[in-house]
Amino acid sequence: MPTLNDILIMLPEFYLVGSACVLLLADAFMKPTQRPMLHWLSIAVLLVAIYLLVMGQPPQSVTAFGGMFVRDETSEILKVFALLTTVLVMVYARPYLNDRKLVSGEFYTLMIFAVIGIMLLVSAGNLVTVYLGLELLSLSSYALVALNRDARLPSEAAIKYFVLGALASGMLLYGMSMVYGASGMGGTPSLDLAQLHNVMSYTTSPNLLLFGLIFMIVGIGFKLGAAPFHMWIPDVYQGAPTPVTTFIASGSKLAAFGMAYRLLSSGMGDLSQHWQLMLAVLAVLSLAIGNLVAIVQTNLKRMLAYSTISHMGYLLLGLAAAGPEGYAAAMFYAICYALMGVAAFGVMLALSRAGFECEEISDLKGLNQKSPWMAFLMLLAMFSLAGVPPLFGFWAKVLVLEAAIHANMLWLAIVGIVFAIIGLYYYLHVIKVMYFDKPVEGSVLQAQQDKPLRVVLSLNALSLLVLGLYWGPLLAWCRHAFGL
Amino acid sequence: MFNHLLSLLIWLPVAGAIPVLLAGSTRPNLARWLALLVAVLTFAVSLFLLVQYHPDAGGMQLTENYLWIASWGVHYSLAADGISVALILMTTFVGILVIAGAWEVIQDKPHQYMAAMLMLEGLLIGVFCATDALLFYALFEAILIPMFILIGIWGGPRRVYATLKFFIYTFFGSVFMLIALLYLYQKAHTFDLATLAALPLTLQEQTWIFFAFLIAFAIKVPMVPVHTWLPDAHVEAPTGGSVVLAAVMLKVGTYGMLRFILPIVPDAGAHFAWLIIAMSLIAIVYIGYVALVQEDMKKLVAYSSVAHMGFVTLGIFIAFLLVRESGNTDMALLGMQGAMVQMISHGFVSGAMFTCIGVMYDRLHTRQIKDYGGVINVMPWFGFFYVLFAMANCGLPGTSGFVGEFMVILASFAANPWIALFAAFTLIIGAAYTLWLVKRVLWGDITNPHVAEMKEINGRETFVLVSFAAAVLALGIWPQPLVHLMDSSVSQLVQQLAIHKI
Amino acid sequence: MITLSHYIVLGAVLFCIAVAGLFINRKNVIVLLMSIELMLLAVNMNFVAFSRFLGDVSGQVFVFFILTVAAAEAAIGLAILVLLFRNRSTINIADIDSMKG
Amino acid sequence: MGLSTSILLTIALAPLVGCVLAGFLGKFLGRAGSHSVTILGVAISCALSFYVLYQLTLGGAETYNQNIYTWFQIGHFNASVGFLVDRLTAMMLVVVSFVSLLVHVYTIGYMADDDGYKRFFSYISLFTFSMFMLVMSNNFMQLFFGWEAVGLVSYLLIGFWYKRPTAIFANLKAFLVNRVGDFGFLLGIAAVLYFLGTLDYATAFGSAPSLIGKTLQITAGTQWDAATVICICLFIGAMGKSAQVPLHVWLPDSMEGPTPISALIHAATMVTAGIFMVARMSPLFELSQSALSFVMVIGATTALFTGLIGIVQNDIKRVVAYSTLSQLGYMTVALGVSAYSGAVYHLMTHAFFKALLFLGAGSVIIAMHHEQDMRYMGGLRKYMPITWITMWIGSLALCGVPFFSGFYSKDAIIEAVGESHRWGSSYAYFCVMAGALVTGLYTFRQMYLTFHGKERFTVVAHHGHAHHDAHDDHHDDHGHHEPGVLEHAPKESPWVVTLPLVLLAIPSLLVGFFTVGPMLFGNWFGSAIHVDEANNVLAELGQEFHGSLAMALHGFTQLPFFLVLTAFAITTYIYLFNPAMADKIKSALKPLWTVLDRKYWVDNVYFAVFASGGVKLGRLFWKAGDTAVIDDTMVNGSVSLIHRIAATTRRLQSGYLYHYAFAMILGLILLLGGYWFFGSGPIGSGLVGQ
Repeated sequence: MPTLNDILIMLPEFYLVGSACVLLLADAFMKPTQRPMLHWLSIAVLLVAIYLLVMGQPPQSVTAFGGMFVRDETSEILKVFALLTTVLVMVYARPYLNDRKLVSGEFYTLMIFAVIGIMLLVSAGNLVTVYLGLELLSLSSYALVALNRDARLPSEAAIKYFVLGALASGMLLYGMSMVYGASGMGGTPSLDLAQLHNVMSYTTSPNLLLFGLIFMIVGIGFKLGAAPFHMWIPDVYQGAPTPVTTFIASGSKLAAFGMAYRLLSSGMGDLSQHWQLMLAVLAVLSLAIGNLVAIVQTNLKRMLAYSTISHMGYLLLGLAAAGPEGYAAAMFYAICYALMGVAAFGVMLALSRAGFECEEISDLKGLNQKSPWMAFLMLLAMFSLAGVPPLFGFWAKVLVLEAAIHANMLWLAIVGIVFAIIGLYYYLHVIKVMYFDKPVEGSVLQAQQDKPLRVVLSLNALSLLVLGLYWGPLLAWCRHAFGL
Repeated sequence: MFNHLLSLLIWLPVAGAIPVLLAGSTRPNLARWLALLVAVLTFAVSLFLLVQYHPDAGGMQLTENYLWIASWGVHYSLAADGISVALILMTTFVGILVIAGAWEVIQDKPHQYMAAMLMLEGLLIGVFCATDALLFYALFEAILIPMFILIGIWGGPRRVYATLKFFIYTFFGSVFMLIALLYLYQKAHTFDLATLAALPLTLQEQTWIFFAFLIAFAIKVPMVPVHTWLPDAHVEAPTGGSVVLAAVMLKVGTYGMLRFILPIVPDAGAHFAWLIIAMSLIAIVYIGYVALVQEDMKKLVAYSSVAHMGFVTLGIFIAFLLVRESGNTDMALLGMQGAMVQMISHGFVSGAMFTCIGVMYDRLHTRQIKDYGGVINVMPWFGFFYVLFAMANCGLPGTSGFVGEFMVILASFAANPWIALFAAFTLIIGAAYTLWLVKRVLWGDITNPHVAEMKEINGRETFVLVSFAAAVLALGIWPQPLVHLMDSSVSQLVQQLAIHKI
Repeated sequence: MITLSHYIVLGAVLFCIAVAGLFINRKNVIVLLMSIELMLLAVNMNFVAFSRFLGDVSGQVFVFFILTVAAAEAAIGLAILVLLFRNRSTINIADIDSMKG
Repeated sequence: MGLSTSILLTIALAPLVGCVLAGFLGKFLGRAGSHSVTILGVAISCALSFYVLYQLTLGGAETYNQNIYTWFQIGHFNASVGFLVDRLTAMMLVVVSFVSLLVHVYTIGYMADDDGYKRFFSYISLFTFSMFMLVMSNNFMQLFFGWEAVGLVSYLLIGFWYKRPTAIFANLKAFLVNRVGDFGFLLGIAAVLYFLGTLDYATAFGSAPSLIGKTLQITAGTQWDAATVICICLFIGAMGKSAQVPLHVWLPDSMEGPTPISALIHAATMVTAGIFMVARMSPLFELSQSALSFVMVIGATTALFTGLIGIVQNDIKRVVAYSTLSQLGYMTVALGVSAYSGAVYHLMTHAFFKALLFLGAGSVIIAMHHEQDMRYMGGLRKYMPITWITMWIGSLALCGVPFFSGFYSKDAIIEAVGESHRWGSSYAYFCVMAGALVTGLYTFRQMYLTFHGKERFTVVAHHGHAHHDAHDDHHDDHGHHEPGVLEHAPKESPWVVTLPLVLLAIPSLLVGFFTVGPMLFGNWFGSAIHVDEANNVLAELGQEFHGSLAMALHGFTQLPFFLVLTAFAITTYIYLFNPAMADKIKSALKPLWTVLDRKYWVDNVYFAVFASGGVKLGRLFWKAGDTAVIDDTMVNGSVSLIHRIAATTRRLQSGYLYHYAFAMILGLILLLGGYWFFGSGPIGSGLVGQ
């Protein structure tokens, strides 16, 4: 029987579910004129959730519902940043939704449900929880992508996302079933990650287990968007409404890392020398495809999509290291990437308006003349993504590279660094367009006047600089989460 | 203030850039004056280095050390020895001159220009006094950002190509250095340069690390064959950009060699000294010929910069040869000192040359040599400076250009007469390309009617040129103060060369 | 006598059919949804078989969750399908390629 | 009593001060102001130089050798700026400052209507300063400083009329050819430092004997004698400065500079720096017979063959220029036979009469309105008697007619070469002997063409733009009025021009007679010049020396004098009595004449090989090396390669759902297969590395 303690451990999640339902009802009974309130309401809800998380943080790792749900520092950090980025997304989304008359309850509730999915996923202690969290996140995301019902691209993006996502989760499940079976051969079958940890030591059919592992890696790879399971990323990023893209690029990447960590480290930790190489292969492919194809993109969202792929490659560098340092570095990278991505898309949101999506790179021509501040923020985001010191992104890269070298995978680090050089090119290209090109005649380029957006966006982008100058505490936090 | 002199020097211009930026395009003159004020202040502060640094004591002084990233043992640690002090002083000095030089030349967003310049200055100073490898690396890379902006916004027609080439080329080199540093971190668990210097490494490790460092610094210097970014960058860069690029940024490469290759991988360094010496000699002879046929003044001077930096690398690695093979410490000292003096001298000379070209460009808006001719007829005073700097550029005794080359050639003869033979070839080829340029630009009768309308240099330009001239002559007539400033540091470097790590 | 392996093989076959349906079929999105269902059923088959033969109930519990989620998934899938049809009046997969490269 | 540092500093710096004042404050000083400050400066130096000379000869002052300040101090190696003043230096000081002073005065007249008046004075003062630094130096480093500094001023002065294409070509050429010499010189200095461990004269010469037996590893197996390497390298420097074959090509072109410069720099002082340097280095050169032979052969070649070119020149200044080359050859030969004091002695006498000849030529040129071609002169003696007489004195001195100063120095050199038994001395003896004849030929030819015979110019009435020609047309060679036509008759130059002529004529006439005894045979230079007993030919000559009178009388019976007489006879016949003869001979000896007129094609070869060749090479390097290989292939090539790869890779993203699904399946298969083959196998574990 669930005890009160279980409830308390999962309080933030329960609270969010509750408030999500409340928002849904509120939306139903609201006059259209009051709708804008939803915005601030949902932001408030998320902030309270963060508060609950931080306040209720247990001194050490605890589990609820018989190990279905694990609440440790790792999940804590991931949740906090997931919520934080979601808040940013909502703030940036407001003018966008207003301009396009998309303000509706669904957006906010779906976002919150997706966040709940993330939170479940990152603190899953059991294959079932993993699956449920994943689906909750995915289904909400599918719906969010199709939010703008009347546009062509979103529906195409949605269907592609949906089908491929379903395929991926199917494979994940198939893998889970094999792992479950393998765990039963010569021992007590279990879905509990903690118990699966040592299956390898006793199972009579290790191949079954390893097949299961591989299928699960496919699922993880899809969620991360690592090549060759990346095909959905460019189309979905481009097709989805920019706020949703922003969310997918930030929050769900944290979730993906959480999922990978749970399944691979907590679950399949014993098999690390097997999956290390697989992840390394995925990393190399992602670095290559992401960086190369990004060069030839003209659509900013699509370019950023490919850059995401390459960044997941770097994240995999850390995971492939398969050690506490590696996980810490990877988590640091995930957080860093979330912040950078939100900032980059945020600038796009700030510049776009009804009839002008500001999606093409060429749309940014002469931004430095039009609004130097926005250009500067974008510059920070771009240099950070490119990994140029002293910005945040550089240190994240250094950490994963160090992790790879630490795990005696120097070759992987060198591959990573080489593709960093290629990657540099397209980020610089964006800056070139903003700073060195003259604005086109009659360009409607100008920043949204929405105060919250401007302030929060500035803080977000500047945080890349500040964290770049002083990233010690965050790193310490990440390392502490993995007992370093 | 004196306990944090170096921090002050780094952050004063960087922080100063912010008000300049805020002064905004609406009040360009305010921005200009602010920038000048900051630059002058920085220079004034840097003068205190001379008071605070004790040449005879030697070693790293004015140390600042704070734990920066605890979990990684990265330190914010600064210190300066004679070489750093000299380079920092040069940086701050040039800093004033580029700000003054850009005064009304830059009309488009002057505040951004000045801010970028100040940022650049601060970061460069940081590079010259960072004693933590990771801090050094961060600054080393960070200087690319303002320079990228400077060339990209205020540059010439092909600025985009040039600036992208410059950025990616340099970045390409330095990432391998990063890998090397991380590898060292695996062994030493710190980035502190002093500790890394004491770290024992096998020759194989040293070789890999050596080449990782080399590609980073060789591109920055730049050495043949990875020099081609420099002419493009120079041609397209605005005058101020070229001046800083040539005068200060190139030195970052050679300075890096001193701080990384010499102490950390001395054996590999000695092992491959022949390679660097060969590259340097190629730079001196081959690039000399290439410079001879340039049609663009800036390109010509850019190539001559490559040739002159060849003397710096030559001097450094000649010292390797002398110490390791003949144990001739005196000559090694001479070579190393020559390299150092050459660094400083080239800073002033090339800076001055680019300023001169800028002065002409502002009047005629072309850098093609063929468009000029007989400039002396209309700008006699300018002509005086131009000839002076040209002479310094071809190493005339009495100018700073002579001192370094003289020392390096003398030292290299002791290592091997053939090296000296090729190095001394610069006397001929250097004079050839420089004076042929002077002949075509300055002398002769006026052929292009626009030249006839060129105005004599104004007060501001005179100030800039006079300052450069003063520096060039002072160093040429009495180098001893500079030599003494760096002497103890240089001898320590030379002693380090003798230490085997295997 | 039907052993565990028979069920596993059946599951594998079903799974392969489903996967094949996903990328061989170039006509109709509906078929895709069906294949997805089939895939989940294959998974369920595995779980049930394992839990039956290994004498552990949790597998079957998982199956219930999967079925439920599958229903939700199908719902969303159909919704998107409707949307797609409304926006471009076709559900032919070969036509859905306006985003590429 | 000794020499005080302050005096020497004043000698050196007074002209520099004049230079700076005239150069930077010229606007305020005005023309008169500028020339007075500079003249004052040089006058002070001149007076003090005489004082120094007096002190060292009669005042019994010790040789002065002190460092003024430390240039730099590295390890045990100290480079300083300092003065070494012994009799050799003192003699040079006097020669330099005296000629320089006279040239300053002369310039007032010669440049009277030139726009660059103040600049010119500033330059020549700067030159005087540099020359002082060169001769007073007590170490190689400072010597090199002065060496290059005089080169700079020479560069500036040859290109003084910077509008003339020929002038700015000549000055570039001069500088570069000198740089070739300096290239060797610098290597020599480096070798000195390497072998002797110091650049200070006294110390270096002190330890010079230690060079014996030392060798320099050139390639594995080949060892070169250290002393020879050092001396030849140093001498290459001298070849550049003193225009010895094959580095002589710059000197004739340097005549593009104003005549006073030709007199001061390219005849009297700078070009003799090389001679001075070798004499100064005598302790080193004495160590290498082979180096001295090299010196002698080079000198002898220069002496004869450049003299021959002089015969066919028509430009009055060029004749003198070639005679200068030839005379420098004589000095070099003297060095080659270890007759250093002979060389230096000839340097001094030559300085006087050659300066005289140049200034005289200049005076003629003024009179002819900057017409320099002798074919349009003739019969000038009645217009300008002073110039005529003084130039005859100079010419006779040049030819070495007994009693004239030139005789004593030149005859001594010829005798010394005769005495020498060094390898190649017979060739040298022939050259210098033949040279005597050649000297006579071109000298008398020049005098006749200029001052005698009938006038080959016409004076037409003063027309339109005539007057302004008078001052602009220094710049382009007497531009647009046809040659040989003057606006008004030539007349004697003003006193500022003639006075120096007279003042130079006196020493040209007398200095030899009074100084030959002590300076040549009396070991007057003392320790300044070191000669091994074995090589000391002058000492042997000294045996037969019974006073300058006897020597002169004896000179009338010697071969050189008869050669000069022959030359006199020939030229007198041709140019005075049978002018048509000249052309007949010319056509008769057409091939020979062409060879000489083309200067043995040396210039053409150099230009083709070094100038255009260098440019071609550079273009090749640039286009093929930098542009083609490095930039286009490696840099941009790799970029475009990446672009192409990217362009193809993007096609994988076909947009079709089933392709995407298929890609995922492929990925799955990849992982399965990869695991199956080497997931945990050797390769895998190798890549993962436990």
